[in-house]
Amino acid sequence: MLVTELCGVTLKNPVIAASGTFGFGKEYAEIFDISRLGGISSKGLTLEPRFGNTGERVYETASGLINSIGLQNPGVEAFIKEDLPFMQKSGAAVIVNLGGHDLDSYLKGVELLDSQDFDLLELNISCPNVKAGGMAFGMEPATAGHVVKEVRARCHKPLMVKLSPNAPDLVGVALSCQQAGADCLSLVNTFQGMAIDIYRQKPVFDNVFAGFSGPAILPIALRMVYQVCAAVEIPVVGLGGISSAEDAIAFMMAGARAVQVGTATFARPTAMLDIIDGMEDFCKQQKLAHIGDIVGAANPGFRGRR
Amino acid sequence: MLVTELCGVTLKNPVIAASGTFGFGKEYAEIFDISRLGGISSKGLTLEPRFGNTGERVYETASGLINSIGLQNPGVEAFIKEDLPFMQKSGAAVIVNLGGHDLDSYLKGVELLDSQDFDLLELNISCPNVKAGGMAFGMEPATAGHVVKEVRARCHKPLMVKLSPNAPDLVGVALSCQQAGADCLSLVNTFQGMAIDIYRQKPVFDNVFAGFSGPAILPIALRMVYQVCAAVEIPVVGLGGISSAEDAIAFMMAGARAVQVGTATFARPTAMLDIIDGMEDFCKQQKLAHIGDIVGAANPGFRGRR
Amino acid sequence: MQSTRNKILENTQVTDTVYRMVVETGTRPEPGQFYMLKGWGDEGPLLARPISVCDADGHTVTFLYEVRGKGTRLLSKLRAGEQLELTGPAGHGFAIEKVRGKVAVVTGGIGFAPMVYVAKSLKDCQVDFFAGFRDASYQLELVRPYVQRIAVATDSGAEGKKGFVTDLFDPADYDFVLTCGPQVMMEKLAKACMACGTTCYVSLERHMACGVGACLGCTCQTTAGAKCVCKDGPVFLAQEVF
Amino acid sequence: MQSTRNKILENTQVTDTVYRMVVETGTRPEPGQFYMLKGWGDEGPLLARPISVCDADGHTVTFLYEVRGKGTRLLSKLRAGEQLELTGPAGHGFAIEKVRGKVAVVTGGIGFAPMVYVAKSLKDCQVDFFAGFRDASYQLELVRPYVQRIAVATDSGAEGKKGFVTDLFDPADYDFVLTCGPQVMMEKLAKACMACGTTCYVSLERHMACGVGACLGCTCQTTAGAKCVCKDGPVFLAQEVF
Ligand SMILES: Cc1cc2nc3c(=O)[nH]c(=O)nc-3n(C[C@H](O)[C@H](O)[C@H](O)COP(=O)(O)OP(=O)(O)OC[C@H]3O[C@@H](n4cnc5c(N)ncnc54)[C@H](O)[C@@H]3O)c2cc1C
Ligand SMILES: Cc1cc2nc3c(=O)[nH]c(=O)nc-3n(C[C@H](O)[C@H](O)[C@H](O)COP(=O)(O)OP(=O)(O)OC[C@H]3O[C@@H](n4cnc5c(N)ncnc54)[C@H](O)[C@@H]3O)c2cc1C
Ligand SMILES: Cc1cc2nc3c(=O)[nH]c(=O)nc-3n(C[C@H](O)[C@H](O)[C@H](O)COP(=O)(O)O)c2cc1C
Ligand SMILES: Cc1cc2nc3c(=O)[nH]c(=O)nc-3n(C[C@H](O)[C@H](O)[C@H](O)COP(=O)(O)O)c2cc1C
Ligand code: FES
Ligand code: FES
Repeated sequence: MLVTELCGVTLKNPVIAASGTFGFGKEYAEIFDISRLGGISSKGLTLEPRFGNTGERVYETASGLINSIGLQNPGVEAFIKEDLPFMQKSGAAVIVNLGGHDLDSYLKGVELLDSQDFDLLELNISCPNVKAGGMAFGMEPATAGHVVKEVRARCHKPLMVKLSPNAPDLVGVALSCQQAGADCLSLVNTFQGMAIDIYRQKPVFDNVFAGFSGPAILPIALRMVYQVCAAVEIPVVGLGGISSAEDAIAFMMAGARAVQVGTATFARPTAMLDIIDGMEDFCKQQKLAHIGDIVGAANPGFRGRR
Repeated sequence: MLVTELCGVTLKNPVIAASGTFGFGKEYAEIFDISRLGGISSKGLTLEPRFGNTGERVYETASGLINSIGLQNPGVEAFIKEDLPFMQKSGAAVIVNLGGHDLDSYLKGVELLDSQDFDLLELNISCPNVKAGGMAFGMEPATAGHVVKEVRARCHKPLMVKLSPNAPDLVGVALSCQQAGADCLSLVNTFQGMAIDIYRQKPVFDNVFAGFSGPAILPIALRMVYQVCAAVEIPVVGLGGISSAEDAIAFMMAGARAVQVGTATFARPTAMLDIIDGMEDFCKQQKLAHIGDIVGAANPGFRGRR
Repeated sequence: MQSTRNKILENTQVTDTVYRMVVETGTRPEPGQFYMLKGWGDEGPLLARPISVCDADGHTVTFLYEVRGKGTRLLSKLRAGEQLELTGPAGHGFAIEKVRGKVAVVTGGIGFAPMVYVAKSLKDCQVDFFAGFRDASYQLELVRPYVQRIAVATDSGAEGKKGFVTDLFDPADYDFVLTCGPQVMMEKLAKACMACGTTCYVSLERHMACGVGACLGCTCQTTAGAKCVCKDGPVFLAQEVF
Repeated sequence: MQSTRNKILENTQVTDTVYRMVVETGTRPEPGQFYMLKGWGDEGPLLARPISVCDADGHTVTFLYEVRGKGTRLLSKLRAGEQLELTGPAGHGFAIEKVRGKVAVVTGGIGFAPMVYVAKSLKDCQVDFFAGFRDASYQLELVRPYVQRIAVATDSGAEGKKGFVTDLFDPADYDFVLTCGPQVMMEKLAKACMACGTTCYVSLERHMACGVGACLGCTCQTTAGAKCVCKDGPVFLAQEVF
């Protein structure tokens, strides 16, 4: 009832753990049965290991979270050796999320990864926290198209490109990625936000701006998914603030083939299981043979396939 | 301690009721002493009366509100006759908020208003809900500059221009408004958001997209105010999700000379009084002679005056 | 109208989903008015929830409410002694001083709540009370002292007559019909009343943000132009709105 | 580690701002471990709050917490019988099986909480307990059975010695120092211990989002590279982190 096909990959259900919010799956595997998930997107990797940003890294806001992790990660090589094997055994579809600070670092990363065994590559051109996150690439249609095209040429896995809600012309970036050969898109990454410590009279984060996520952003993220789904034909994976089955279903009705859940997992580790169960209940209650039947149902301009 | 000067207008304190959330002051005057406010910005006016949008008009989200009022208003002439006199007697600075669907309707509106007795004109080039809201003008530096310049030439009141957070190049729009003669800027208006009714498989709002406000948006609004304050020299009035004195102080430290409060008033009618009292307590506790001393304190790039 | 913090004197469960809350306040609302209720601080839904006055005596106001979502669920968890933020009394109620003669009070579901206070406040009238519920009635004892007759309809037929509350009587037999309930039921009833010349007042429901007339979120189109349900209503003359 | 809903058996006020909560759970955490607590649904702060184990007996876990902001204020309002969402036990505690001989347990403010369970769990040691508070001590009776000596310092001098808790003793007199409190106090103490060769374990505090090692929001730089306070800590050997 929930089985979903995404670029030739079969997901048990359309619920994927979002990059950077689920590590490589190990921590949450101690808490619940992660094989029930549709997929897991790895912590964002870079070619070289990174310590990440200094100073405060997380700050709670009204129904939201601002983070300045700065892509702390062990680097692609260590990941392949130490973390990928665990992900392969998780029972969920394996998505590897890759960032980069220049074209070369993306391409070297892809080269190392391409021969490995996993399901989808998620190209992160949208992390607002560091240059290495590639948001610079994700801001303009032309630069986004360029990096996607080069990666596409060297990557034999299905390619998902993760878009930034901070792009001035998001639909343009989406179209450009499709044109350049992306197999599907995921959106949104975090919004650029900030917080000020009024007692220290300073921004909370050393980097001043940081990435904003969680239920607070849902109305904007949903609007963006709706707009992109009315423009592109490739599948879209929707995310941004999803914390309940109702939220996930709304994204699918906007046109998303699958969804990712990030911050909500921090708030309740088993949130994704509740979302999966809730989707199944919804199908039964609404007499839907398949959750895929609702994809794009609320979006008259939906251009994808169901 | 809280007295604030804004474009030559003296405000008792830096707290202004945001347009569209306070009517013309009458309703809340029944509930609290509105003369305690620094200022009141009127419901957004248009030259002609408007019924506004059909269908659902308000929808609550996690710490946020989406509205699709669509500038329901009595029109400039009826406002001058029936509502302005009340605002003039309110004891707070009177700000008249004006929208328009084309240059001509803005200019005719300004012409009718200019000879009236009020303190500031707030030019709304940012309402996302209707063409008449002028968001079309607020999206690009060139069109924004054009309408501001034409209005400036016909307006003898201090001119505040209200910016849209949906503008792809917000700083460019801000600079262009300054260049065109705006005396100050207010930001942000509502973000474009949406909601889906999953049981009807339809967008909640007849217009699909609507304006998103409230505590949820604060981290993005604060970031935008910080960026604009590092670019322009004219005073900035900050708003977007403010619901406590701490929030208001954060916007001022980002560089805002004054603040506006919208959605929080719905949540608690006396929210602005608590904010004013809280600002005063903060000054005492931090031994500040004047609240203005903190303006821009957390923004090294702040280009305005204190 | 005021915005105050008031002490909860009682908050008891009446049925599976319905609760009754008594709050300390000296204000005397009109029948059909409502308050915006908030029983949580910044943690909890952003907006207050509109709930009608079910009873009032100059010292207390009673609310009868159904748990539908987050806000009403949080209300149901409050206990005697805790504080409630109240804004109101809001809106215009039933113009009961104009109501005379034979009166039918007609309710559907939790639309029952305001009509308790309405039935109690009517003077010099013969009142018949028609109440529709899903499966079972509740709190009818609150109206019994004030009315001549009570008749119940339920969707399931488990109590009273199975079917629509509007099938329990003929509006033509009454001088006035006062009603609160689902929009479809009220619309049907209003049209029947207009057809036979019976004066009908309806109490409308809209999603509300401010509840005081400031946000224009609850506008409805009337014969006299756009009106706020919260400030100009919630009670309207049937022909103004249907 | 588990994520469960547990019944609250007790939640009582201990001082103006400090509460003690007893929760039903069969897990046996290590001393120095903590749980992520959430006592509200979607209404309330987004994230759970990290609170250390103050006591545990195989049937229940006790928390001692100070109300600082929204989350802890909401926790303080919960009542016996209500449910608490718990994720844990999280992190690595004090390696008490390695601790022997003369031990100083040193606490500042609410850093007292985890050290109760630590003092209780130490075996075959002579334990002196040094506790710093703002104005007055609380709950010292919880540790008294397990320690040789208790000494108190307060900022105001209202109880015990006026001044820093670190002025109450000389680290050189001890084999081990175990501490939890404000970062500045722990840093000072850690440096004094390192100077005189006393083994010192510190329990760090960081803002946390997930509490399980998934978000990398609580990273600290150690001699062994970047570590998560929530997963690799909160307890570290002093020389690893200072
Ligand atoms: C003037 C007026 C008087 C009312 N009097 C009573 C009363 O006496 N007793 C009573 O039980 N209910 C009354 N209601 C309805 C009550 O306000 C809603 O049930 C309540 O706001 C739902 O809030 P929630 O957070 O529990 O639900 P939500 O989680 O917000 O939503 C649950 C459901 O309730 C609907 N809903 C949400 N907000 C409103 C709203 N503002 N108005 C109508 N429906 C809404 C939603 O569409 C949804 O279907 C009244 C409504 C109005 C407008
Ligand atoms: C491993 C660990 C164990 C802890 N054990 C205890 C304990 O046993 N008893 C106890 O009273 N407190 C303990 N704390 C501190 C407790 O987690 C915070 O006081 C609490 O999270 C504040 O939440 P709030 O919503 O009440 O405050 P907020 O409104 O979130 O903030 C109020 C103040 O608390 C600070 N704060 C907020 N979140 C955290 C956080 N995650 N860590 C540290 N400071 C924070 C804020 O900077 C602010 O100054 C522990 C913290 C950690 C990291
Ligand atoms: C702590 C944290 C770390 C994140 N790290 C990454 C990352 O490494 N790569 C990436 O593509 N997105 C990263 N994200 C973004 C999320 O994957 C997701 O796009 C975003 O949080 C919006 O979804 P949500 O509201 O469900 O959290 C991170 C988000 C958070 C909160
Ligand atoms: C119901 C509603 C109506 C609004 N109407 C107007 C308007 O007429 N003109 C305008 O400039 N802004 C209007 N706004 C935007 C607010 O003035 C403000 O810019 C926005 O809500 C962000 O501030 P807040 O988060 O404090 O509400 C409206 C906002 C709301 C919620
Ligand atoms: S709810 Fe705001 S005007 Fe009626
Ligand atoms: S709090 Fe998430 S890794 Fe420590």
